Amino acid sequence: MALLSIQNLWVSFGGLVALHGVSMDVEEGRIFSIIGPNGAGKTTIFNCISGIYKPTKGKVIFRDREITGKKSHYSAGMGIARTFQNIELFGHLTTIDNLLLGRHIHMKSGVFSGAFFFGKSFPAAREECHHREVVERIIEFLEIEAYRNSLVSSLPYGIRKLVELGRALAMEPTLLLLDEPTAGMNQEEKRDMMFWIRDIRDDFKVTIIMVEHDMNLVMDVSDEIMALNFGVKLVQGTPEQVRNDPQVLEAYLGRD
Amino acid sequence: MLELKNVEIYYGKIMVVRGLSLKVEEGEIRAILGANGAGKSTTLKTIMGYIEDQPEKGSIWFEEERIDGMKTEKIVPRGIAYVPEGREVFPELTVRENLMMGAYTRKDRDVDTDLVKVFDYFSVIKDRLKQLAGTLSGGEQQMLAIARALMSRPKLMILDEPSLGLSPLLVSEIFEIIRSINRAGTTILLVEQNARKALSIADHAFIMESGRIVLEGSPEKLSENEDVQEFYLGVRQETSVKGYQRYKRKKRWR
Amino acid sequence: MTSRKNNSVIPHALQVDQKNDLFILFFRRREAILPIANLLTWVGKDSETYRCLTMDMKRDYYEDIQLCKTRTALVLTIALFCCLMIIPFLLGDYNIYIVNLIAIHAIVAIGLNILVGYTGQISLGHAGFFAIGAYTSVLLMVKGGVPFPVALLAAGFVSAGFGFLLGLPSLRLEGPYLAIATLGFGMAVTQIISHWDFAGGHMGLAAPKMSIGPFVADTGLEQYAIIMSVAAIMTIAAINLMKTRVGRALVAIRDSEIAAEAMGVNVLKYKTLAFAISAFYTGVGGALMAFALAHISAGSFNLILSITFLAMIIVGGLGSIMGSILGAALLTYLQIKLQVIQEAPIVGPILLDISKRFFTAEGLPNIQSIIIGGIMIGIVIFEPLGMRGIYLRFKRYWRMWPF
Amino acid sequence: MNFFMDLIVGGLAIGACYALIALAMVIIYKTSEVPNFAQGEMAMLATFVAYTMMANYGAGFWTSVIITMVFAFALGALLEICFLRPAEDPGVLGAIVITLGAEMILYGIAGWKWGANQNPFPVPFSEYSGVTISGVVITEINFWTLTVSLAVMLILFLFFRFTKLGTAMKAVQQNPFAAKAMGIPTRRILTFTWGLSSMTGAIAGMLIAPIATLDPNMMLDPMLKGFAGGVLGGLTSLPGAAAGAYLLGIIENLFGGYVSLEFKSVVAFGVIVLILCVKPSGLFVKHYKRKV
Amino acid sequence: MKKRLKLALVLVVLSATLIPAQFGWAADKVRGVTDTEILIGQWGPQTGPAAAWGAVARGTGVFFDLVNEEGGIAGRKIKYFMRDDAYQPSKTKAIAKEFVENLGVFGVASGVGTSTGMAARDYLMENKVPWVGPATGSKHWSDPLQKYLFAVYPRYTDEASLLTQYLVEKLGKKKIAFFYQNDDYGKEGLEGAQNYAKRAGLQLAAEIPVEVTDTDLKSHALKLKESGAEAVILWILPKHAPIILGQAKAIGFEPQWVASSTLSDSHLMYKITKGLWEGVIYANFLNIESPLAKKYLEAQKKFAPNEQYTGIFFLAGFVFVEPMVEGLKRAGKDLTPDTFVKAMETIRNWNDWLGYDCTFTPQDHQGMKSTFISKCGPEGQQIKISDWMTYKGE
Repeated sequence: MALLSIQNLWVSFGGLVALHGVSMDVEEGRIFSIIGPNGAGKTTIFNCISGIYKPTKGKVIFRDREITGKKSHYSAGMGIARTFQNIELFGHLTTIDNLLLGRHIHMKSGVFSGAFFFGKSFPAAREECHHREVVERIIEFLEIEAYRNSLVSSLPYGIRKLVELGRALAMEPTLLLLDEPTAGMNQEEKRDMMFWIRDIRDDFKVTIIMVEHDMNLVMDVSDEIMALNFGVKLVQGTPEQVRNDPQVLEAYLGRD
Repeated sequence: MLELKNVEIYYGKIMVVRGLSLKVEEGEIRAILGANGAGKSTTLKTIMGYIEDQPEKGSIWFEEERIDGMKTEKIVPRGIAYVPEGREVFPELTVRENLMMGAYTRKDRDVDTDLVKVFDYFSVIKDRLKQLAGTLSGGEQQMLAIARALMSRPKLMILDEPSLGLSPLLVSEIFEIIRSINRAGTTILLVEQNARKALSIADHAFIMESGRIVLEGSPEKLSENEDVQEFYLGVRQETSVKGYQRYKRKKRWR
Repeated sequence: MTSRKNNSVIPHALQVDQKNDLFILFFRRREAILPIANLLTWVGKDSETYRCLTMDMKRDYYEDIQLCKTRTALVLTIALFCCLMIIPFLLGDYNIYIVNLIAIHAIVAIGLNILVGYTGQISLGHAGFFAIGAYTSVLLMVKGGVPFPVALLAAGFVSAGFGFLLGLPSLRLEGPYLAIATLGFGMAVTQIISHWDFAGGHMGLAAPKMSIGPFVADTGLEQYAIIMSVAAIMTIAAINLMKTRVGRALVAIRDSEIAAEAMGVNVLKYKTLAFAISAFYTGVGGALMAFALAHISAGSFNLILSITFLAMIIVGGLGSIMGSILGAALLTYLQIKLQVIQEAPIVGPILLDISKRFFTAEGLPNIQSIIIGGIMIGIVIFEPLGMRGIYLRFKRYWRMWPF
Repeated sequence: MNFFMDLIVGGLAIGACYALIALAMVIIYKTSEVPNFAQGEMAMLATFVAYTMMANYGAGFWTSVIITMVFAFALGALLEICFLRPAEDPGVLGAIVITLGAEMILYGIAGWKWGANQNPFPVPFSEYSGVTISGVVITEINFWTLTVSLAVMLILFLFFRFTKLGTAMKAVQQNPFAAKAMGIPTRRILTFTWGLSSMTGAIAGMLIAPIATLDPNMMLDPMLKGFAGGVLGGLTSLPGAAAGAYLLGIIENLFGGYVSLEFKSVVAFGVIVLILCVKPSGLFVKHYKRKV
Repeated sequence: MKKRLKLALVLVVLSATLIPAQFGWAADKVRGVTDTEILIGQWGPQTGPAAAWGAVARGTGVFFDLVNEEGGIAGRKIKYFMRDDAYQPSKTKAIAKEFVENLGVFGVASGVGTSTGMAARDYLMENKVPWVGPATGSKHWSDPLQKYLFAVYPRYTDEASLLTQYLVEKLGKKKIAFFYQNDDYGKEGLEGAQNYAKRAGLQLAAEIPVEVTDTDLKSHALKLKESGAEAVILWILPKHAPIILGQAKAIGFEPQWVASSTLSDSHLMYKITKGLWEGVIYANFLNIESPLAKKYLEAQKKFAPNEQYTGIFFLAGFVFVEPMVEGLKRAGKDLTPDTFVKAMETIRNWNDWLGYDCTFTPQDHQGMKSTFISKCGPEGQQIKISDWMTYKGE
């Protein structure tokens, strides 16, 4: 059974149908990309997986469990992490606090243990220290040490993208959804990102689904690609297959 | 037509643009290329009078008239139209109302002929006049934003990243339209990250990095530059990264 | 949460003084500034400036969540505690009463700040929780014979229960819609209590004396001991809480609900939790108020009170425990002192003269609301961080003092 | 049956006053997303000006109304310029605090200038005689209140729908950044908005004052009800907010007439909370959820 | 440099506000009494929703000025402190503390509001602060008896019983409705009316409450009309009177209106109801025709020429405190709280004031129990239609 399986997914917003019965399977350990023109429904699929939208019809099955229509935090608890197209960071928190929020599902302290600790040996304090250590390693991995204690709203765009990625990694997810990870980056940064995506898959043993416009990156990095157009699945296959598909060329890439 | 002389811009306390000078000649398409945070958008916003008390130094001239320090609502009637980054339409106004707002500063009543003219460029819009702009797709919104800017009959049109977030096919279409607008007599100043596309239609381009113009010239000249090839055009794309040795070794976690 | 300071000492210094401070311009690079900054730092290596400059001097992850991060802070905290111990013996009973009021308001302000400042939810109905706390404790003691500490806790928990209920709709409401819902809640509570004969109706109830075991708080001084201890415990708890998992989740909800949920934060749970915690604090504050006043009546828990609480945290600083306390202190003090503004030297006669000339003499006390309204607006316009912002500015200024 | 109809008429009459306040608040909310808690005091102050014109300077009613409208416009514009413009992006909470502060200041000024005494507010039409339609009385003041509120609503609707300025105001609300790029003077538009809203509120004040008495506390309750009515209908829709306010007036009166007078004014808020749980942006507005 | 200046400025302003807090009181033999002065305080809402009642406290101020001008009391002048509590009990309590701890007053005069007064009552009693004439007719002032508290305002319960009795016995009304403010004030009135009704074997036709915050009284008026009452007793605030009278008239309901003493300023009521008040019957305990009233109003012109409102509430500020001054005079040179209480308790059937038959005994500290009934004439004149009456219950 695939790690994530989407079956006949329909989504509509007040009469406007965004997804027309899309199905897809993602095997564990792969990098799976979704491409398609704007408004094709790529982000909508993400939103269905991570529980922001409730599909009108169809199923989302993750690790043999149905998560259709479950709230975001539920799927997060199941091990699905994501980044956002337009960066959704916690602007009034520092980088380290943002990353610590990624550890939220792995932490236990509640109101009372959190409010009353008076030394290192209290469980809340111990837990806090432990997770700070974990986060520290992610900071190292992404090379954002210099920004550890800065408010994220004051960071440059590229760094914020990284922090967001780091925050998703801190969740130690099984499945990572990347929504346009290189949007707004220059070629150099994009290339870095490419390496990182591969490293993340290998080092963290994560399955990655990403939505991306940069064809070069998509073709290079992905194991499998699905092309969408107006909510309809055009084709799914290896980069080569997709690159040469006439429908994809027509709808998306254009013929130069 | 438009000239920036040694402009310095601060954003809060941080200097974003350092001594920028550039010229846009009448009838041309000029493009500013550069990565995120290079100060391109800030420059445009400053030209449009968005940022109060800026530029800190230098001057901006439009048709022999100094326009820095002017309010936006004074600048627009002088013949500059601005298409902001990211499809900034009025989502809950109809397409028609959106277009009417484009003609806000005009005193004459001859708006309808312009509407017809706009439909020549953007046939999609014609059928959707009564639709709310927010219900348009991303590409249509971008077209509407450009159409709206045209409604003020600008002499100079400034576009901020018209290709942002659009599919390759749509990008081509929009750039085609920009070119035809230019041919009809409107001067164009374009800010782009998609260097390849921008260079394909521009008459002259600037490359901006951390608040300075580092290179300028004709597209041909720029395309030959090695740095531009590597960092802006991504020329080596045909060979895959898979075959490359990483030049940076990342630290491993675990 | 004063722990935010270490993020930005350097960038701030650069930003503020960049244009007019030659010194900074010369030494823009961090390494260059280091030795000089060291000299400037008045407590040497243990200061946070030093730590920020050297960045990697962290010895232990616990430091991040420690109550007193530096020795200076520790010393200051101990000094503060000593002050709190000595103060009552220096002040008269009247001033102790004012300090008590301030402490009670500070508890409420902290609670409200947890909801408004940290979680980003608006409430114009906290007078309702205040009333619930006050009535619960008094009714339990008078009608139920429950001892004071239990009644105090019960006041908090009952109030928290109502907070939980009010929190439920908050999942879907925002901005003015939430404001009107909470406002309605506050008004409903007052209205219901005032018609509830068991709770003394409109006339209100007389509160018994606070007592812990054999110790009965008769005088203001004894009340001070109880109120101040409760306030101190609750302040420390709030500081701790905001630094750990729950607090972070609350701030996450404020900054981006969608992202918070994607991180596995159960937004419904944490929003209602924020309401509950906030209501708990307010309820405890209300209970203490009942005993400080010795008599409660529904009419005093009105919309104006809710607005005053809100004003306290705005003036003090949103999202800051210290700000809550400062705001509560300032506004409580002002409200009491502004009543006699016409008796103040110099200012008083001038105002009276103005009143007689352009206004009415008997309307002069209305200047209270003009001044408080003006402070509220002024803070939002000029110092959105509130008094805490002023404090931070002052601190930075102090550091750089010789220059 | 008469009792029921009387309650409905009463509900509509007070609902019309609420509706005017709701409209005034919506005008501002639509353009700048500021829930204006100072609306009531602005109206109260304007009404005091009208009263002073009549009582102290012997001006005629209509002259006073005109002067008051000018004053109201100036007051609204002044508040915007002095209090809201200098605040950079205050957020909803900041905006609420600013308007609450303005409310306190205006309240203080009114108390300082006119004292706490109650004053009668004379109008050239009768508060208690009028026409009787099948046993149900509609007094002159009821009639005028309803007419004026409907007229104001219609004028505002036409203004926003068909004039360039009205469309520009909507544009400023939806996207101030783009509106500026169109050459729309966003700041002046905002100032104008406040003036317009203040005038609408002043009309409400002058219609409420004759049935009650004129004193600084006059508008406390109507303002909250108007706001609540606006929220009930939806703060982003003019007709929606007005309809919500009418509805609120009717609910209140029916509840007072048939269930309980004691909880008459609280029930409104209870109903609102319940309705908002189902329709979070009010009855007549589609709930907007942020996209990611 | 600028910043430091600013800081200095802030400090100066702060200390300026601090100064009034500093003038303390040195330990005298008797708190608030020196050879030349007696310190007396009063709170009253000068701001907020109840600010209209602030006139009481200002009236008291003029009265003390008058007393001082006439030579004071036993060689001492009264030093009067007026504080604004905005009708907020927590502030009232703070003011009471300030009076006792900081200013060290001898006694408290009047003070508006029942809930505000209740917040301070026990504290004042514990500290032996004589308190005369709280400005409401609540029964809580004299029941249970408080040693240092003397009530002047006739009880609402008695007043309401009396009015009902008058309606039934003198005017022959059978169906009487009661329209009351839904708080202690209104409810005590209702209780009084019910008491009489029970005794007379009657049933009130309707008991309609109104909330303080209500502005729209249409449904109230309709309910009153439904009850078919011939007379309606109003136990409400002045601001509600014009609304209910107007709404009732609009629906064609014109019973005999009867009002409590709170609405006894007929000129004001006539003005704000735009003439509807004419013909209304109301209770009254302040003899406005007495020559003393004229004298007091002249004193107002002298000491408070800027005062805008000089109606009944203003004079009420005199009447509540008159017994206090009498008590102080009787206590004479040797003034302590206890001698004062003793002196007060010697006042029997005292009539040298605006009120009537003031009597304090060690068992009963309710000083005045009588009211008379007036009718509002054309142009708001007060027409006295009964003598002073005292309600005699079981």
